Amino acid sequence: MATAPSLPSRLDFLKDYVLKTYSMKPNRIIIEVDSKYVHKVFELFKERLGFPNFYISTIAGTDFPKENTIRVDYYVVVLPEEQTIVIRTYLPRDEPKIASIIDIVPGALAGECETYDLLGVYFEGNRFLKRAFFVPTDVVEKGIFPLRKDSKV
Amino acid sequence: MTVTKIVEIPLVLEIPIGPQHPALHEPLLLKVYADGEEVVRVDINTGYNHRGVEKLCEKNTFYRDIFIAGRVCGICNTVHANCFVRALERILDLEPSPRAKYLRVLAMELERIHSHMLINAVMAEILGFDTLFMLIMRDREMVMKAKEILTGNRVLADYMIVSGVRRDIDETKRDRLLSILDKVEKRIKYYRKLFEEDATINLRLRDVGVIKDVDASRYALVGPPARGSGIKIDARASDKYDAYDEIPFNVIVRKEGDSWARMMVRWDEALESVSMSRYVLEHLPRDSNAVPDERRLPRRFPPGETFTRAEAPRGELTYYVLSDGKPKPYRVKIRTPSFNNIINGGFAYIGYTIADLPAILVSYDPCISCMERAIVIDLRNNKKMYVSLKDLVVGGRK
Amino acid sequence: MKPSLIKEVLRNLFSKPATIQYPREQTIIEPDFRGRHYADLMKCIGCSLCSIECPANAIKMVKIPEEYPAPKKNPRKIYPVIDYFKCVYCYRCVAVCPTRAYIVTNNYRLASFKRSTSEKLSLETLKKAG
Amino acid sequence: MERVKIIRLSPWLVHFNTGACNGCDIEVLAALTPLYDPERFGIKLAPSIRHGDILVVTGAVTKKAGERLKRLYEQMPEPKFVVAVGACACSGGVFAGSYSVLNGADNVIPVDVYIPGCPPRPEAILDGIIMLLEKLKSGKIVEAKAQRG
Repeated sequence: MATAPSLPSRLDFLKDYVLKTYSMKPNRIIIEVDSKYVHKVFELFKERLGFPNFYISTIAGTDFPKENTIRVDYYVVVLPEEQTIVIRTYLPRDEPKIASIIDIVPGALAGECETYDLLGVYFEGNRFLKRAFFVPTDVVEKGIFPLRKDSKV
Repeated sequence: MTVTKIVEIPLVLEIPIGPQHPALHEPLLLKVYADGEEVVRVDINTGYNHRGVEKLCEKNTFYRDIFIAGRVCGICNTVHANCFVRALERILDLEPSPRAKYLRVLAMELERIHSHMLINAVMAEILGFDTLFMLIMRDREMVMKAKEILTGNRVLADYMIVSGVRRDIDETKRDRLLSILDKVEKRIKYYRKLFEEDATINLRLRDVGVIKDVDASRYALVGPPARGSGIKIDARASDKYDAYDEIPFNVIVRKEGDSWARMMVRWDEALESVSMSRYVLEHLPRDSNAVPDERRLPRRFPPGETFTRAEAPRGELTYYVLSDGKPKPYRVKIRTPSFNNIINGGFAYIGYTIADLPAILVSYDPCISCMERAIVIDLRNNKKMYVSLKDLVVGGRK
Repeated sequence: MKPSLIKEVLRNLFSKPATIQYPREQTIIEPDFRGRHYADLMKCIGCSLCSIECPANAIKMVKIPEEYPAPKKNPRKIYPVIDYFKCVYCYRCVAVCPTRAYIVTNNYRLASFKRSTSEKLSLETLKKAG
Repeated sequence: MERVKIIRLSPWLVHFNTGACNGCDIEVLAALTPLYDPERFGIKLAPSIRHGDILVVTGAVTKKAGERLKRLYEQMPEPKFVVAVGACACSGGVFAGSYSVLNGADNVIPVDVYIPGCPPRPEAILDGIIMLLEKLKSGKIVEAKAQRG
């Protein structure tokens, strides 16, 4: 994490929402955003870039019990140069809730369902969320999210 | 006797599409709602193949994870291992030797050829073209032999290791690989022509499952489904990992967006892969050692995070690895191409007939199987049937 | 009938069948195919590195039985037993072994009715020497 | 138990994937293609589980698929035999110990022949099936089945 990289000029519209930017090897730009504005950020993506100029590659959640947060990363690939942008946000671990973006980008469905099932991040407004999307039912019945660090599975 | 309870059920028609079938891979349940012949809604049930790989990776050490990553998917195993190994190399700040980079590309391109041949063979079988299936499978054995010569196993190569590959090739092996490539190229050209001209294939695949470019990016489709719709996504061309910056190749893009275009993209890519493999074999750097001594590899992993992309036969594969300095990774996030293509791709079935459904599913190159467990529920023109619970129970016992 | 079709038919009529008459006729396996492997106990020093590195936990370190003479350089008198049912034949153990003690073969005919391990094969390397 | 002896002349296979990585599946598929051609032994892929004599299980048997596997086994007509293909189906392989895996097919249904390897070569798969057929000829496996009940 050396010097903070500058945003590509095409993504200038994001600058009101950026908390900070830094880079991840190999040349991915991480943009930290408050969880309230994630929905807004993707609305802007759709408005300014428009389809088919970007797609959501994946949503990755990571659990940090020490800091009592769950980090959610949205990996967005901007076409045609295929630059990977990471929209990073932090949620409280006790009540991880974030607005769903499937109304803007339906391609986020797979990632949101997976993150909910494995990590327990609730995406508000996504009516397809369900447990046992992947996880076997006996784990679900115990109310365990397997990718949380304190879960014993 | 009074009827106490009424259960409202639609007229349910359960038809397993396709027989039980070794050609398709992981189990998946597609719930298809059909109005007459027309598909109106598709629900996708997953989880039959969830093995908890991400948790397993957190429980094992980095080096053991290389082999677990290869076993996420058997067909694209070298790409999985390569993507993970490159992530580790970014964390360790290591660079493999040029010869190792070329050999990695060779292994991945051979895999792409066999994967594309396999899925085209499966498509031929789905269309009822069994002879073509058998012929393609016969010729695919040559590619498997090439993989065996290169990596030491037919399917699971276990070829990648941090800062290199696990075995090298000599001159005799190189010549054998080249002669296999010549034979394979001839056959692939023949099959490509066949897919282009054959009347049955054209009738079954043209204008079936059309995906517009806007939809492809909205639903985050990757790989041949995206490239068949005119969206140029190829991690090989953009990320230029390993030796892809030195090897000339074209990214195949087609505009049609139908099932046929997706299959043609695969044939063209297979031809492209053949020429890339030949380029690798002819321009293999001789000056450096490709095989590192696995006993002397670094044991300590510094903290750091990285996100690597690779172009698997089915599309963009991504690995996110977070290390906190311990011998085990803190988080490994794997996103396979089929995960996006299958779960998000349900929209493409809508409006086509039930008979087109297998063709569309296979044209996605599913890393999932079990058409045999796709259930068709017929909501024929809103016709409702009321049955008392008692009748239902009696009916079930008969 | 198209002329190209006739050509295809004739070629296939006179060509050899693709089928290999396995098991009457053996297929050609590469000499370096990753098949069954076992530890050479004359070289093994009982360091259990292979057991630690095995991705499938297929290798168990076991005491060398009393009736076999344990080599001097193996102070703990233990040797690796590979469970062939668990083994994924990645040859990580072969590569990490500090004394290159593993004997590799291209034997792939491993089907069996009950659990098989490398115990007997490994102990035979001792018997021959002793 | 005469039926057992007849089955060995033309056993029909049913292949079921219980959460494999596809490696074994494509090798089972390769074993059925022209290069190896098991129809020489009368081995044929059955369209449905109810026609099958030998169930070929691949994969690490996830908990969700395990229920299906048990149900499939119960639906098979007697006499029935099970072949576990691959390290995963034999013992769980690299996935042993994961929270959603049952560590091998023999924890769910009785297995007659194990074919280890990751994945086993098509020749090895044929080998295993021929071993089973040979054993059927000698009648030993029938006794074993009867004892197991």
